[in-house]
Formats: sequence, C-alpha cells, structure tokens
Amino acid sequence: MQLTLSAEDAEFRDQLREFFTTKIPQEIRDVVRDNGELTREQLVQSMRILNENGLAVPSWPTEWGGKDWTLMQKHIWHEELQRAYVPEPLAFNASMIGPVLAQFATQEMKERFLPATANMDIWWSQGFSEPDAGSDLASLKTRAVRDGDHYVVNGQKTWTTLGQFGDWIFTLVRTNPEVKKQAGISMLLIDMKSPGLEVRPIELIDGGKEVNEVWFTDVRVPVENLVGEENRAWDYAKFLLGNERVGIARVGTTKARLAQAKEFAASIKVGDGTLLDDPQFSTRFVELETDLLALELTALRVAANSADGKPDPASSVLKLKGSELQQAVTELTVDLAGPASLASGADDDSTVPLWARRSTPAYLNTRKTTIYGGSNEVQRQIISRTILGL
Amino acid sequence: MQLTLSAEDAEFRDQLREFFTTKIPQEIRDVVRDNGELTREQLVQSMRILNENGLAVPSWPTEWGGKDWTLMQKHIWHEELQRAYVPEPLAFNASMIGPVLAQFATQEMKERFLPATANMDIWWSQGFSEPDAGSDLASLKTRAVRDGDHYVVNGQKTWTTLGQFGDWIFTLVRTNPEVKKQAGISMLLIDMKSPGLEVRPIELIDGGKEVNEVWFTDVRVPVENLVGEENRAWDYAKFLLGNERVGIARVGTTKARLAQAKEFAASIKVGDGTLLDDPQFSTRFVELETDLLALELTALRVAANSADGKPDPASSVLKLKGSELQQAVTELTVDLAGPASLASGADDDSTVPLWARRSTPAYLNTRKTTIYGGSNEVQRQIISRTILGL
Amino acid sequence: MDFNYDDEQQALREAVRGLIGKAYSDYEERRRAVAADPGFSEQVWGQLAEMGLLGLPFEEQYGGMGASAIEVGIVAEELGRVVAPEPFLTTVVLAGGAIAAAGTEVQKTELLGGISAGESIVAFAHAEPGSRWEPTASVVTATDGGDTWTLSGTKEPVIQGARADVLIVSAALPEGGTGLFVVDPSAQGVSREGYRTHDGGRAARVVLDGAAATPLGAAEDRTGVIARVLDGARIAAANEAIGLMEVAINTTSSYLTSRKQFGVPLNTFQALTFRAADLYVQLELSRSVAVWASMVLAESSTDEFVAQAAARASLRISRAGRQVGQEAIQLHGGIGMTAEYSIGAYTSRLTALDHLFGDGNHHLGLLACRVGDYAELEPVP
Amino acid sequence: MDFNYDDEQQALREAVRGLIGKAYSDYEERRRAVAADPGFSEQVWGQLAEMGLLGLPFEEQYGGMGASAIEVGIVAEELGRVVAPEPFLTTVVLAGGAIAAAGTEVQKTELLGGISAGESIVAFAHAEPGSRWEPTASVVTATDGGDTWTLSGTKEPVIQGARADVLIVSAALPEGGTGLFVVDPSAQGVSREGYRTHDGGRAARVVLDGAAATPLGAAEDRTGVIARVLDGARIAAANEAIGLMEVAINTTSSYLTSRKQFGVPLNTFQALTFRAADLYVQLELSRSVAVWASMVLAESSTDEFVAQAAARASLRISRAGRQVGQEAIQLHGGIGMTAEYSIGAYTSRLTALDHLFGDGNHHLGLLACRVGDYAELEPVP
Repeated sequence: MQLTLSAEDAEFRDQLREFFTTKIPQEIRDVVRDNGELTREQLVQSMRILNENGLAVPSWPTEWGGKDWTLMQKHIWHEELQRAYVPEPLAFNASMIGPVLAQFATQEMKERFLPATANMDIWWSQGFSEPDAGSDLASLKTRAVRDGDHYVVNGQKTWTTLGQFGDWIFTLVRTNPEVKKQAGISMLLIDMKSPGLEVRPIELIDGGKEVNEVWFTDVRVPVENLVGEENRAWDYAKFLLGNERVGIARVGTTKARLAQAKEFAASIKVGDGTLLDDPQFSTRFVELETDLLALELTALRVAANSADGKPDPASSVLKLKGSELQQAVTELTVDLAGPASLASGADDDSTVPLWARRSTPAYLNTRKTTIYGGSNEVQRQIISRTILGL
Repeated sequence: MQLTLSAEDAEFRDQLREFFTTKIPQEIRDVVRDNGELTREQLVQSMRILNENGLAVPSWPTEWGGKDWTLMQKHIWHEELQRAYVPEPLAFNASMIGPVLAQFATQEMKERFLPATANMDIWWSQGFSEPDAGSDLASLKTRAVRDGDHYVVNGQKTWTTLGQFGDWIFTLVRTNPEVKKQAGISMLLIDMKSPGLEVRPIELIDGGKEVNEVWFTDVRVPVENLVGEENRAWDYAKFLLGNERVGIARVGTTKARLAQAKEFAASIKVGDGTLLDDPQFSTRFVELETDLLALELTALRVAANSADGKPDPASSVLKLKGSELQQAVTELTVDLAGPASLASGADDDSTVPLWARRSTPAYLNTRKTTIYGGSNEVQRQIISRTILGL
Repeated sequence: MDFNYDDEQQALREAVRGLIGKAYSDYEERRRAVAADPGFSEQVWGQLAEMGLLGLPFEEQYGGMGASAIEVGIVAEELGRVVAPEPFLTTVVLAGGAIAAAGTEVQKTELLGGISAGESIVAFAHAEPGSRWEPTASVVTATDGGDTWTLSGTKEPVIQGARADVLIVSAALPEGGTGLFVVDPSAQGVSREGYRTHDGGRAARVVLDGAAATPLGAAEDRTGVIARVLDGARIAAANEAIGLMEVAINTTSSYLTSRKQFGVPLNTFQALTFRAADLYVQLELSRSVAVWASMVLAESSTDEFVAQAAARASLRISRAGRQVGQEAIQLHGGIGMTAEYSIGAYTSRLTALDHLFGDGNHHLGLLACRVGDYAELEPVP
Repeated sequence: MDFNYDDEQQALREAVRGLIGKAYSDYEERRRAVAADPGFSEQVWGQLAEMGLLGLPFEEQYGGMGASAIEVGIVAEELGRVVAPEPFLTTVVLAGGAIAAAGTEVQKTELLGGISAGESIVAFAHAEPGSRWEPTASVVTATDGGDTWTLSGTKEPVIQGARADVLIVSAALPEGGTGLFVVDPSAQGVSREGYRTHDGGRAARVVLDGAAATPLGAAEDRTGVIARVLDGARIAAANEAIGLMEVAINTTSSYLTSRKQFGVPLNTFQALTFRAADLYVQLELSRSVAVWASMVLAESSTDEFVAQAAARASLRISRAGRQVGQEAIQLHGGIGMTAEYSIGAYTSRLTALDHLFGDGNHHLGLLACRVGDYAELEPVP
C-alpha cells in the first residue's frame, strides 16, 4: 500500500505532461478543449508527433513500436493525454486493428500494415456493426464469397465512426453461413477506394456527422487481405473488444471538463456571488468530483492489481461509471449555461460564450457514451454474470 | 375541468375532518401520530366508533353498511382519515374479506359474518402467502382434504399481519392438486381457536412483531365455512387483491408525516437558523412535497376518471410512487434526527425526542411498503405489460 | 375537483391532432420543415391561424377565441406530440400574453389581431447576456426622448428573433424597473443575426442601438406582468413536454417490441421494460401537475399561486423530461442517436424547454427559500 | 501508488477472518450475542485482545502493535463482514484514538493498556442533546476546582456507555474551547441509563452532575484532536461499511440464484440482476475511496487532507450504503424484512454507521463550501 506515485512514475508523469503541453500544437489542443471538431489533418498531425516520439502505440509489442509499460504507466499516459486535451491516438489504428494484426497476422501482413498504421499513413475504419447486429454482433450478415484470388463482399455496415476519413476498413464478414453464427466469421482488410464500396454519412442528434454507413456491392478483396485464418475472426474480434481497457474510464477527460465547468460557474455572476456559490451547483460539483475521485482510484486500483496484464473484470465498472460521469458533466454544463444554452447555433459574434453554445450539442452527443463500446446494459450483464454469478 | 372541490365534496370533507378529530379519542390518534404501536383494544374501539357512524366500510354494498360514495368521496374519506391519524379500518375486515363475502358468499354466510366483520366483533387474519409462494401466490401448497362434513387442513401460511390478534382467518387452500395450479384453490374461513392451528410471531428488522407464521396441523374446518364454490377461489383472490385501490397512494399519511418532519427540522437549531433553512434539507422538502403533490393530483385524477368504478391501470403508479414516498419521508426523518437517531431504544426519560428515537425503526419498517401488497417489481410488470404492451 | 376535459375541449384536441398530427404524421415532414428557414412551416402556421388556434387565448374583440389555459395546454400538448416547430409557445403564449396583459387597446387590436390571423410573427425579446430567467432586464436600457423612446443593448437568444415581424422587448427604465416596448425590427438601429437552435428552431441575437421603441401600454415597471407571462409560458411548456414525453415513451415501447437482439425482441429483457415502466410513472405524475397548473392559471388564481404552480410544474417536468429524454435514447441504442430517427428530436426539444424558462433546479431553489412558510402543500388555493 | 496489501496485511486479514468469521459463521451466533447485555460477546472481545487487535493502532509501549490505518481498516472490514457487534470502532479507534492523541504517559500506559488487554471498555462520550457531529461540546461543561475538575451535563447517545469501565468525555471549558476528560463511571455524580440501539448495539444516556473528572493530558482546547479522532473513526467506519456491503451483495446474489418464483430462479429476472450489478458498482467505487482514505491517514498527511479524505469517504459510502442496504432488502422481498434472516442487520448497521459520525449530506455541505478553492481534486496530496 502506498499513496504517492513512485518516484519513477512521478517523473514519467512530469515528462509526459511537459511533452503533451509543449509538443502538440496549442491550436489542436484548443479545439479539443472547446469541444470542437478536429480536421483529418489535425488528427493525423497529432498522432504523427506522438509516433515520432514513441508515444502513439505504447501497448503494441515493442518490435512494432510498443513500450512495454506497466499498467500504471499506461494509465498515466492516458490521463495526461486527456488532461492536456491531446487528441487520443485514433482508436481504430492504435487500440483495435494494430494489436489484432500484431497478434494474429502473418509477418508479411504485419510489415505491410503496422508501421503505416502507427504513423497514420493509413486511416483505419471499423466495419463491425450492422443495422441488425448491434449488441448481438455475431448475427452479422455481410457476406464474403470466395471467387478465385478474391473475396466478393456484399452487405452493409453501420456506426462506422469517422468513416468519411478512412483509407482502409477492417471488416467482419460471414464466410460460412452453414455453421453456428460465431463460427463462420472472417476478418478482411478492405481498401475503401475499392469499386462498389460506398460511405454514406449518418447525421447524429447533435447535428454532427461523425458516423457512417458503409455499403459493399460486389466489392472484390484480394485473398491476401484475410487476417489470420478464415472463419476464425470471432476470436480476433473478442480479442480486439477486450483489449485496452486502461483509459476506458476517461478520468482525465472528465476531470478536465469538470475543472472547466467550475471556471464557467465562477464566471457567472448571480446576486453577490457566482453560480459556484449556489448550493445547488456547489453540492453537484462535490458529488461529481467525489464520484470521479472514486472512479480514478478504482482505475488506479485495477491497474495496480492487474500486473499480469489481464483485464480485471472491474473494467466493466470503469466503463459504466466513466460513461455516466461524462454525461453528468455535460448535463451540468448545459445547466450552467442556462437560457444561453439555446444559442447552440450562434457564431463567434454571439454574446454567448463558446462553451455555452456548445453545451447542449455536447450533452446530446455524449448520450452515445453509454451505448457504444459495449452498452452499459452489456456491462451490467457482464458484472451480474461474471462477477456476481447471476 | 375544475380546480376546486364541489361544494358538496367540500362540505363532506369538512364534516369528516370534524368527525375524525373530535370523535376518535385523541390518545389513539396520538399513538398513530407518534409512530407507536396500537393495542388490539384501541384498534377495535376506533373501528367501532367509525362503524356506529357508518364510516367503517363505505365501499361495501349499502345493504351491508356501505355508502355508495363517489370515488372522489372515498378518496376524501381516506385522506382525511390519514391526516387525522385515525387508525384505518382493519384492511382484512374492511377491504378484503368483507367485499369478498358480500360478492361471493351465500346469504347465510353473509348474515353470519358481515355485520360482525364491520363491527370488528371478528378480527380477521389473512392466510394467503406461503414461504414458497410470495409474488407467485398461485403456487401455494397448504392442502385441504374433504373428510365427511369437514375439510382437514395441513400446511403453513406466513406474513400474516397482526395474526396474533386474529379470531378468524380467511385462507387459500389447495383442494385439487391435479389441475392447473390456479384451478385447484378454495377459500376457507377458519376459526383461529381450532385445534391444530398455531400462530408463531416473526420478528422484523425493526424489532417489531407485526407479522406471523400460521401453522395448520390436521385442522378440521366445517364444510359450511367454504366461501363460494370449491376450486374457484383464485377468482375470489384476484377480486380481493384488485379491490379498493383508492387510498393505496397513502397521500394523507405521507402528507401528515412530511408536515411533521418540517416541524422537526424547524426545531433543530444550527448556526443562526434551523435545519429547515439548510439548503440540503429545504430542497429535499421541496422535492418530496412536489412529488407528493403530483401523487395526490394523480390519485384525484384517477378517482375522477374512474366514475364507472373500475380501477384505472394507473393505480400501479399510485402504489409505486406512494410506497417510495413513504420510504423517502422516513429516510428524511432519520437524517433530521442525525446522531440522535442511534438512541432508538431509549425510554421517555431520554433527552432525545420521541420522533428521533423512533425514526430509524420506522425507516427500517417502511422498507416493507415496496414489497407487500404487490411488490413494486410486480407493479412495474403490470405497467410495462398492461399499459405499455411490453 | 374535476380532471375531465369537456366535450368542446375534446373536440379541440381532435381538431388540433387532425391538423398537426397530419401535417407531421411522417417525421420526415418535420425534418424538412426545420431544415430551411424560418425553421417551421409557414403553411402549417397559416392552417393553425385558420383554425383559430393562434388567437386561442385572446379576447374575441382582438381576433381571439377567449379560451383558457386548459385549451392552450391542449394545443401545446398536441404540438409536443409531433415536435411541431411552429412558434406557438413563444409567439402566441409568450409575446401574445405580454401584449394582452400590457398593451393599449390599439396595440392589442393590431398586434393580437396580426398574431391571430397568422399574419405576424411576434418575438418576445427578453433573455440577455448573463441573464438567468429573471423577470427583469438590465442589459437593454430604455431612454425617454420625450415623444419617443429608444432602446440600446443586446438581447440573446431571442427565439424566432430573425423571422419576427414585431419584437416585444423588455428594457431597464431610466427611473428603475423593467418596461416592455414594441420594436419594429426593420427600424434603424436594430440589427439581427439569426441562427439555428439545437431543437430545430431558430433564435437570434438582436442588437439595439438607439432603436425607436413604443411602450407596450404605459412606460412603467412591468416586472409583474413579465413574471406572470413567463409563468403562463412555463405552464404551456409543461403541457408541451407532456406531449413530447408521451410519444417518446410510446415510440420507445414500440421499438422494444419490434427490435430483435440475440434472436428475441428487446421487450424480452425485463431490465429494459421496467425502465420503460418507470418512464410511464414519470409521465403520469407530470401530467397531473401540468394539467393542475393549467387549471390554476385558468381559474384566475392569485399571481402567487400561479407562480407556485408554474414552479412546481417546471420542477416536476424537468426531472421527468430528463429521465424520459435520456432513457428513450438509451433504450433505443445506436438508432436513437441518429437525426433521421425521431427520438433524438424529442430529447432535444425537452432539453430546450427545460432551459427556456428556468430549469428544475432553478425553480427548486426558489421554492426552497419559502418551504418554512407553510406546513402542507395543498393543491387547492 | 500501490493498492496491494502486503503479505503481513494479508495474513492479518486471514487471521481476523479466521477468528471473527468463525465466531459468527452462523448468523444465529450474532443474534444471540446482541440479544443479551452488553450486546456483544465478552468472549470474542477477549479473543480479539489475545490476537492483539484491541491494541492494533497503539504504540508498543502501551501494549499496542503500532499498526497503521490500513491494518485498522482491514480489521474493521472483517468485523463488518459478519456484522460483529464488538465495539472495536468506538473503544479502540475512537476512545483509544483520543487517549493516544491527548493522554499523558501515565494515562496512555494505563488506559491504552487496559483496552489492549481487553480488560477495559472505554466509551467516547461526545454526542450531546442537539449536537450534530461537531468536534465541540457545549451541553456538558467543565468546572475547574483547583486540584480537581468536575463535569455537569448530559451526553447522549454514548455508544456502550452503560457497559464502559472508563468514559472519555468532551466538555466545554470555562475559558472557551472543548476539553477532554477521563471519568470513572462509578464515581459520584455519574448516572447512566443504558438501552439497545437498532443495530443490535447498546448506547446510554450519561448524566453528569458535578462528577469528578481528570483532564486527558492537559485541560486545554482539544477541538483539533477531537476532529482528527473523529476523522479516523469515519475512515475506519468506511472500511467496516465495505465489509457490510460486500457480504450484503453476496448474500443477495446467492438468494437470487437459489430462490424460485414462478417456477424459475430469481436470477432469471434481468431487472433484478442488473440492480445487483449496480450495487457491485457502488461497492467497488466505495472500496477504492475507503482504502484510499486509509492510506491518507496512514501516511501522516496533514489534518486538512485527512479531513478531506474522511469527508469524501463518508459521502461516497453514505450514498452506496443506502442503496445497498435498501436494495438488498428489496431484492430479497419479504424474507429480507425478518430479524431471523441476516440481511436486515446489515442494513441496520449501515444506517447506524451513516449517522454515527455525520451522514453523506452533512459532509457534502461541508465540502461544498470549499469547492471553489481548487480546480481539480487530486488523490495524491
């Protein structure tokens, strides 16, 4: 038992803090801070700076650029990244396809894709969910039929985040419809410029277009783009989804957002004081920061307890509470904005400050955090079954 | 649409208010007010005063002492009764077996039992639940086998509230084990002084002994004590359980308790003011009384909308929210008591006021309100199935 | 006490539902209406006028129908059911309410007549930079020029402020207090910048720079009028929220019964159906308070009792609206996040209503200051 | 930062669980222990002494083991797991803590020695009529008689005040401030009326009428000591609550898998299992804060940081404890309401702990007053 960080970890933290706040351009971090929308170029630029300094894909095997860090170090890296408003390395590259290729792909495929993936020379999209296969992913219907040296792919994927920017898409397809649904799935790497592949944006309730439908009409994919073995991709998908639980709590982001909210509250004069003196708001801040403290400590405890690298089942707790707290902070921010929160479409000439204008879209957008990446219902199922034996 | 009570209803209310606060002995109402335990004699005395004045069993058919009131009048009667801390007419007599006998019994049985039931010459107990038949009542196992002019009853009932005071018990028994479980159940009226019948108290978590187990060992029950027809009692039980939804919200009781809690809060000095000035408590009072207002209005709306006498499916809303508010007020009261709430076992020489001493036992006891009379899970099931079609 | 709608009220509901429910029977129609300026259908607005709904609460001599808050509540609820974007709440209830309460005969005849006929969109320009739902103004100030008044300062956000044909503007008076003024938005010294709001509506920043203004009625302190008019709008908004919540819950229930996951419909999962049941409880409790508050307003209660009712309704519906709005999306899953599907618009509108006239905690705080003044809260004055 | 218990700490936990878990392996044993005065098992108390647990936090020269708040937390958690009624929290942590912090060498040797050996139950008499967890006294006043001090006034409720062999009493000093005094309960001018508490324990009203008293250490203002000692007790209580909640959740889970309704086990009903999952989330979050607060206390942090940690732990565990206590009964149904079954005792004890040293809202209010003093809450000082 020890309260303080070890000297090494503290130094590690200080170095990262220094790096993130000096080497990643301020204008990029400002966009993140202000809940704005990053351009493709900004995301790529940021990730390349990280990659040049070995900070983009620390969880990968060392031969492909990974760092062999302790879970505590990974935790610190995540928190500091988020606190400094550095855009996180694109999850599809860094946390999803990269580790899968490193684990399951042929040497040839690794060499072809991994360095380009770490450096964002390839922007990866994810082709997993389908309109009728959400939480029940294994019931996916997109078909791939072997035709000589190619697979011919037909079907539809959806919820493809940032698919509009994608170069390649790693895709789960059904290669054997005759067997149990989990047993007939393969993973293909598909060039998004392939004929017959079409990306259609989905407008979300906050007006943003961050997700897409991806349609495949007789898309021909060379057989060498098959990851691992045919019909074995359910294992790869489980590996991918179970991977990288550190950071799932998003403590750093929420902590930064809550500190911002305090500034907002203190900037609003009411009577003799500010909204931060209003017991309704001050108690709400205390409740949230106490829950956030509990979450942070739990993340640290899980990190500390998982020295063997296996995810602690408590990671479902992190996802559940972490997503709820993200939502709670955006809700608080709308309430701080008050009547000004209606001015969500106003431009920079508005008398309403940027944060207040963005507060409701952010609140609406954040509803997704309890749905995606394994909905909170799925997490409750995991906890009740796996941990409580129910 | 009309906000105010009709002149007739207002006069009706005033008359009842006058009656309850002048004709029911103050010492009885004080016990109810102070969350104390009434003696058997006090309960009987109170009900007899009501019965003498035609106010004990208003929902019964008029020929047996009922009043043919509108639902609004019944609502007012309930609320005024509760506000004046008058002990409610024993539910087993007034709301349960009385209406069942009036509806299903022979004329002979009615004459034998109904007047005595209204006047509490008989104290009825309820023999429905069994250790393995709680929410799933129909799976009850207590057997009754015909033997000449008698049924011989064996088995065990539980959760028999105030069974220690009971003269007679209306009992669901299985008379045909061969058929679908609902189809083999009969209702017997059993003298609790019968040989082989034993009542054993169950201590509850607040230390009280208000419920009992009732054991039947070869208890012989004359066949004329069968209610209605053999094997038809599932219908009678459904009638009984669906009966008398007015008053289920317990608005009058909760309103009185909340007003008491305000007095308690105002009596506790903190700094320059009282606990009622503390924003943590004042906002809690507002939340509770706003929800209680919503509940009261809903009860009135349901009463107003059910002129045909059929229960509105919204009665599940009344049970759900009504029970939760009862619990919330007792929880609030413990918090008002603060450190003094520990003195739960102190006597009247204590420096801790009576309400504070009784606060935690009342809080613990009130946990039952979301369990009994159709648990809140059952109510949610009713709402989701019956109303939402889920 | 009687919660039953009479036959005329039932007929009104059916007529409104016939019109507006038909106009927006397909959610795509609503999407189209909010996509282009002014963010609502001028055609539907005209139909509402033809049916007499835009003059509903005004006296007959001003082109109105002389109806009560009950009828206003019915219309608001029906508009809520289809998330109709027409500015009934802000133009008829709010701006119209202010004109009816404070205007001269001539102003009432002209302005209420214009609203009733569907010829004039009137916006109530009251919110200011830094304001938090107070019934007073301080940023916009009024100057008395003898024969004429001028206003200076900024109002934002002003719902439908860019489309508006007439502005009713609150402003700090030279001698103290807050006055109400009529401003022609095309007059010199008025500039407007319109934009979309997240709920599909439109708002604007209105900058006044010595703009000519006519006092609405007398140039005297109208704080009481503004407070009462805001309370009326809160109660109408509560009714709109009831319509929104009811349909959001029904839409969610339908989705749960039709959508399959793991080979079974979602309503097989009790954890979901119980949460839907909780939403229904919220709805029914809130409906009672919304209808009650309408009755309180309809029966010419004291300002104080109306304020009490408006605050209670705002609080109750804020709590319910958040739970319903959030859970409706969550119970849908991913599809609930998409703009093509209807449910997000319901959540967005509930969020907008919650912050338009004071959210739950705002009213909670006001009510809490007076909780020691009475023993029990009685629904009847 | 390291959350792992070392081998010695693990061994301590196993030893405590071996003793106390065995003594109360059957819930009936606990019922028997609390049925008769003094509301706990003197035999188990003796065994705790033999194992050295009653001197755990005291320095070795006073018969103690010199262990830290981590070890105290382990013992408290294990006691919580079986709702053990022994007054470890109030005698060892609270009264013992006060003596260790303020006593003279002689007092420490005698009083801590007595506690460590299991020979002496010491009660901390601090709560007064009308008090609300303040670290000060006002009802009981101390009078300086030159050589001797006398106390007058009433303390209530005093946990284990009737059984206690020694009382540590807080009292208002003549010159202001709150002092701490040692009182022999058999002395003249001391009367005690003992009674049961709802959690199976015992408390008393202690009336002092010119009772002879010896200052604990110097007769000076001890408000700071009392505050720190109360914070230590809050943190130990948080650990006890973790043990209570963990077993309450496990008991509930077991019940859900074994109990059948409608022909299927209750864990078939997802609405129930999801609520059990929510309880687990509460437990894990609370456990992190409880262990963290113990570390804060163990690492000799500033009084201010300890107070912060104690308040955060109290708040978090108040929220969790209520949800777990209430839901554990609800998920059981009727059986959960009975005294024969264990779960109610867990809920009752959680409720008692919540109100012993300040409930969640109390600490929330204190923390809220200072929320503007810092930007982010950091777990490391």
